Amino acid sequence: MIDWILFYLGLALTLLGGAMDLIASIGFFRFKDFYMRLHAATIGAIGGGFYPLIGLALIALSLNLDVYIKAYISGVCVIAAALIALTAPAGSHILARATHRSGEVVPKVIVDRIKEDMEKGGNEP
Amino acid sequence: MVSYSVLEGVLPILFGLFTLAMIIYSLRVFTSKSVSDMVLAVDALTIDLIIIFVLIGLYYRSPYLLIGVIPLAAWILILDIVVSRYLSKGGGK
Amino acid sequence: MRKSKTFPVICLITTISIVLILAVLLNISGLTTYGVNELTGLAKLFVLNIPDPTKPWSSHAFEIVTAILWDQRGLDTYFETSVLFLAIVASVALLSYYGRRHVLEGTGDGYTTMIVKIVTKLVVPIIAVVSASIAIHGHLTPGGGFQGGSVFVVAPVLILLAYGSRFLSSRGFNELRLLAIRALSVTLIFVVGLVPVLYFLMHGTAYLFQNTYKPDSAFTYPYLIPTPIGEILTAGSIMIYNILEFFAVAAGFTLAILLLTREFERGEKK
Amino acid sequence: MITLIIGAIAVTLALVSAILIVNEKDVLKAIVLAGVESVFFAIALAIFLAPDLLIAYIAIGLGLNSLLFIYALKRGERYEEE
Repeated sequence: MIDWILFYLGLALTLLGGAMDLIASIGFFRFKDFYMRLHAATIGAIGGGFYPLIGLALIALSLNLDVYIKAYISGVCVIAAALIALTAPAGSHILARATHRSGEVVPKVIVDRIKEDMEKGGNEP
Repeated sequence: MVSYSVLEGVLPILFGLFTLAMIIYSLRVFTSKSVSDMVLAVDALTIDLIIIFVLIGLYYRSPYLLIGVIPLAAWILILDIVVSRYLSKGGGK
Repeated sequence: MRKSKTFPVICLITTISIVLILAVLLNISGLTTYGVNELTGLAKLFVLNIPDPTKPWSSHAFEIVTAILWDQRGLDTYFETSVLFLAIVASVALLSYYGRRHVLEGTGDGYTTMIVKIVTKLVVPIIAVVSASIAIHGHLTPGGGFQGGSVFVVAPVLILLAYGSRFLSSRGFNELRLLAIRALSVTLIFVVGLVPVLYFLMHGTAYLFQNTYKPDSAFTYPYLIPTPIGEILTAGSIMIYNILEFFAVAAGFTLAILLLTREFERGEKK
Repeated sequence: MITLIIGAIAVTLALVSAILIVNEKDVLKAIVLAGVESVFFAIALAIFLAPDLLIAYIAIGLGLNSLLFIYALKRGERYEEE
């Protein structure tokens, strides 16, 4: 009983993650600007990476394989999910910061407060 | 215990979803205008590939293929920091 | 300009058509399915003998690749390790000259933020534990000393990028200590391989880099250690070699990356 | 069978990225594309059941390779001449 609940919960999470991954990839294709694509990257990292890994860990726990295979697969899945939840937001944060400061991509906005503060000499974090 | 054959029925659907996302991401990587765009798309592509690795491990019923997933997840952070370091230390446009 | 636009398309079409023609030719000739389902020659010998403890030439290890590397071809792998050692020594000799003249070490300010520093602090222990597990049970699961060491290098690279090179060398990871760890590990690998020769001089037949007993030689490293809970499979000297190689590769790569980072932090704008 | 199809797709994408590397004028982009090519080859290694090779390939071919190339690029020119 509990196995079937785990299996369907994991399957639902994985399918949801796959759909989110497709949506994020289409968003990557359709958005015009680097700063717009950061939104799609959020969906691709957390929705398309974190949820399916948790779902696959639950699926692996519910199968009728040997115990050590199940434990190994779900343990690796949970660790990788934790790593993705830590690294992907930090990585896109520092990439966006460096891109804005170096002028690699100039944002098409009306007012740019960060640039004004930097020109005033403020040492923003 | 859920029989393995139930998973075998849905595994092609999962493979199809994530492989389609992989193809679209890689098209974005190949046609991007700036380096930042490319690195951002590589991040999402690598996360997509991590799930394909786990699915391949489930397909072969062998857990030993999965250990490469963890350095792959750390590589995302390394690439981001290295490129942002290069850009902010005077390498930008 | 127009030429550079069409050039990759032409390349792609040509390569893909060559690949398709090759695939069709191989499929017609039947080479793609040749010998898929049976083992032949040397592979049969290795696959059937190494994991089976009843066979006389067994290594008592389940992971066949690591067993071949350290048992069947131990001397070969030792010389590969020493080639890498010489490369590291050469890079130290080249780069430490600049390091001594300009004692300027960066802190990583200017491009890292608090968020990246805290995430690095959380990620580094995970990487260290995973790499140690790859190395320590390298005789049971895929992996081994070199693989574990090269995965470990991800952690110092993250620290060097996020905190700058001053953080690592102020925590005790300076060049002399890393080089000492590297040299000590390579020497210990050779000493462990040399023990059978001492046995040979005193008692009887034994081979250089010998692991467990062979039909004509009684020398053996312990491969099953009994404990109150159960038996620990150590596969003789393979586990010792893996751990020592892990330290050697991790220290060597960390040293090279530390020196290179210090070299490239020199003179960059704040 | 399904893994073979995915392997074929991944290796084809690696081929495309290799052709783009040769034709690229921005060296930083070429370095990132080399990393992408290595990722696709890592998938092929996983499909042909070579986990030993896979671990060393990911750590060195992806992590250290792009790091060393970008370090070297800091002393050079980013854009190639026409």
